[in-house]
Amino acid sequence: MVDILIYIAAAVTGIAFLFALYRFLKGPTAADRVVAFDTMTLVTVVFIVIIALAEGRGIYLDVAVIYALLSFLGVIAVARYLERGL
Amino acid sequence: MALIAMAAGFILILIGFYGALTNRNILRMIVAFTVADTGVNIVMVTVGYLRDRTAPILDNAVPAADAAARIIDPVPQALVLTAIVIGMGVTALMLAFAYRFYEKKRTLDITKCTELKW
Amino acid sequence: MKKASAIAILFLTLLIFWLLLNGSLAADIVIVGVVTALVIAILFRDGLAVFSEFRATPRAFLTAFLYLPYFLGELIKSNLHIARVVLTPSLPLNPAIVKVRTRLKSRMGRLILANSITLTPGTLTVELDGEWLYIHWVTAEATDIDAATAQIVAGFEKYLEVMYG
Amino acid sequence: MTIGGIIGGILMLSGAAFLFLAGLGLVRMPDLFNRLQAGTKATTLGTLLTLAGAACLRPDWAVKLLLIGLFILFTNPISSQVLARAAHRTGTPQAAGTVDRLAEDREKRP
Amino acid sequence: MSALFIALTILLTVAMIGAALVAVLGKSMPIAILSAGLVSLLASVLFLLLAAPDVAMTEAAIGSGLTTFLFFFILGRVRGGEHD
Amino acid sequence: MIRKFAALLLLAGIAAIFMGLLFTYEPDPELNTTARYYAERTAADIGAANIVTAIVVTYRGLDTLGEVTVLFLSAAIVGLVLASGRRKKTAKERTVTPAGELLATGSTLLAPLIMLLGVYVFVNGHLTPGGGFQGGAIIASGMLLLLLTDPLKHFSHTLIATVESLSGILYVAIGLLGIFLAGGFLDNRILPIGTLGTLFSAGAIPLIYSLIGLKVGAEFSSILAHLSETEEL
Repeated sequence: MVDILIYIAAAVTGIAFLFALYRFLKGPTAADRVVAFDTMTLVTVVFIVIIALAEGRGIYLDVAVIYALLSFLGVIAVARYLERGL
Repeated sequence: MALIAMAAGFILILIGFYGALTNRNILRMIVAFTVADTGVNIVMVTVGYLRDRTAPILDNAVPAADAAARIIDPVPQALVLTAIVIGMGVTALMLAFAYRFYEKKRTLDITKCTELKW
Repeated sequence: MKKASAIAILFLTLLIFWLLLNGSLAADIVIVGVVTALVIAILFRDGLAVFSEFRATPRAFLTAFLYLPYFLGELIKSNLHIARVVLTPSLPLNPAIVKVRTRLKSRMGRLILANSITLTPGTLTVELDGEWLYIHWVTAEATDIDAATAQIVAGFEKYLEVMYG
Repeated sequence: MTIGGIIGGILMLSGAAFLFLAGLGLVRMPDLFNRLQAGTKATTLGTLLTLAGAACLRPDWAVKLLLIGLFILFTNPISSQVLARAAHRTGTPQAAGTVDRLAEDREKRP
Repeated sequence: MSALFIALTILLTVAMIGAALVAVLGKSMPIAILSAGLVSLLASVLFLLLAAPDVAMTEAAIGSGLTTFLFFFILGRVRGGEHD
Repeated sequence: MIRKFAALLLLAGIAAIFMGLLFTYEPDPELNTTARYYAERTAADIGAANIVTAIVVTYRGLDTLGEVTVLFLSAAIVGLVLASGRRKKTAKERTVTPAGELLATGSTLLAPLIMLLGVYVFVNGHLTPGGGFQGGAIIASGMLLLLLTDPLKHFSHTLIATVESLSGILYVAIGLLGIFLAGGFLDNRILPIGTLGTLFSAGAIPLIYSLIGLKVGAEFSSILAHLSETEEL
């Protein structure tokens, strides 16, 4: 029962991921793609949590912490490059 | 699953090669190189994967006694760990040289580098 | 004296973060945590922690306690609002970048105010310039300074003023 | 089948629904700033709800999930603010009819 | 749970190939670099699916994080030369 | 045009080889001998919960020493290549857009936390995923956050070099201690192995991995600092 809920959640999240991927591939400006990148990394954190639940291994969550950190740094790096602050 | 991942790795290697061979901008070539690098790492990790097994870390979910029956091959993982770190060092070196190249020639076009041609 | 208290606050925050990260109170973890937190706190003695510039009065703690549910409520309310906008086929937008004023003086207070505004969908801090905030608003209802301030900032500021000043 | 399992599943499902809405907003919104609103903010709530759901399913992971949530709560608004600022400075086109006080002020005082 | 993992692998593979194509063929340089970073980031989820959390962490922190930042530093220095 | 054609031809050849590899690939049903040895012996011999860490630090410790050396060399060469140009103007004279107040406040708030996260990752290298290389990279990312906020910031090169060489020397010294007190170079049993799953276990592995983490973090930071101090062309 709970498994089925997780399946549905994963499927819906996957659709969100595809939307973000569409915006990343199409995005007219660079900043649009960066927004899509940010969204994709956050969705990926959700994926990691789902993988950890499915495998039943809490140690995978450490990777999610690193992920949250790196998406932040990546977006800031691009933004600072775009506004010529690097 | 392992086969799909392996195919993804091979396709990434091919895309990276294509980019490195057809682009003339040196930064572009380095980017393509990192893509191929990622592909190689994926293929290597896939070789160590075994069906229905889990990560080689012992905890409550995987007690030490039945580790040999439950975990996947840890050796390729250790290898890839090294490969990623070295790959980053190589990329940093290439970027430093690209910067020097631009400083000398004021361009990033690799075909403008004529000293080594014969 | 001021520096010592800054280091102490940073040290305590880092220690709490460390214990949360490890999720255990075993002796060895606490020892390593104390050493690491102390070294990092001394290295970053100019660094901020969530509670630097916090007014340590009982009323401030009570307000901080009340702020969290208020913020979560706003978060969910405005998320539903944006969800309705996105799901409407005609996409009823009225975007504007409005200018609002804040009375907060401390850096931490402004950071939390701007973060709260950004986290509630529909409003997004674009630029912070002294006491002026420029906010992108998806469904703008007012574009002059006072009305926009009352709409966006006042709710959060009421709490943050007690906490950070 | 426990109470915690049901609550956790429902929370995860609603989180996924918000992520879906975020993706939809990302595709449908007309200009960058509106996409930023839909894309990153709704994602934050979706992620937080999913983390809460996972914490209900596995209470022993709750501390680490709380930490991930706190991290996202602090970092995400900063990154989207920096991105919005950079996009505004580089003159990203905005949807028709946007009132822009920041550009007006910047013209007055370069 | 195996079906879930296979579906995730296919999703990640499609996204990775798309991002790699943008990295190699796209017009703008910063987007190419960002796409290469995205390939690494998605590859690290793939590593997690392949039961290699250590490698996943390394790829996320080094392959995707630091390498991308180094590219942006250099790109910030050679502004103007990036179009040829 | 001919160039592109040749490239495509080459790629077609490589693709054919890859197809052959892919379709004849048969995953092993069981672990091979080496992996079985590691899986069965690690808990008793090394005491580390993370078998990858046990391989990287102890079983193949010498490889890791070489890896760290390669990284050190690459950092040194990057410094050499970038510094060999004549200095037309110092980095101070570059014009950059200053960061907004929010990013400045946020980075002073987050940088210590990122450092602590890096330390967590390498101290717990023998229990959880992660270790010296990842932790070092995260520490360098913390430095990077400070650099992104203020690109004209100067890190103390002496401090970075001191941390780097000190941890390198200590790493080799612990490795040599292994020869005298235990079975060989980089043997972790110079300290008691302890119980599996606690922080102070696995002998010297937490110590060695912390030193590697500090060294790698210093090397990455020095690469970043060198790159950021180049002038705009």
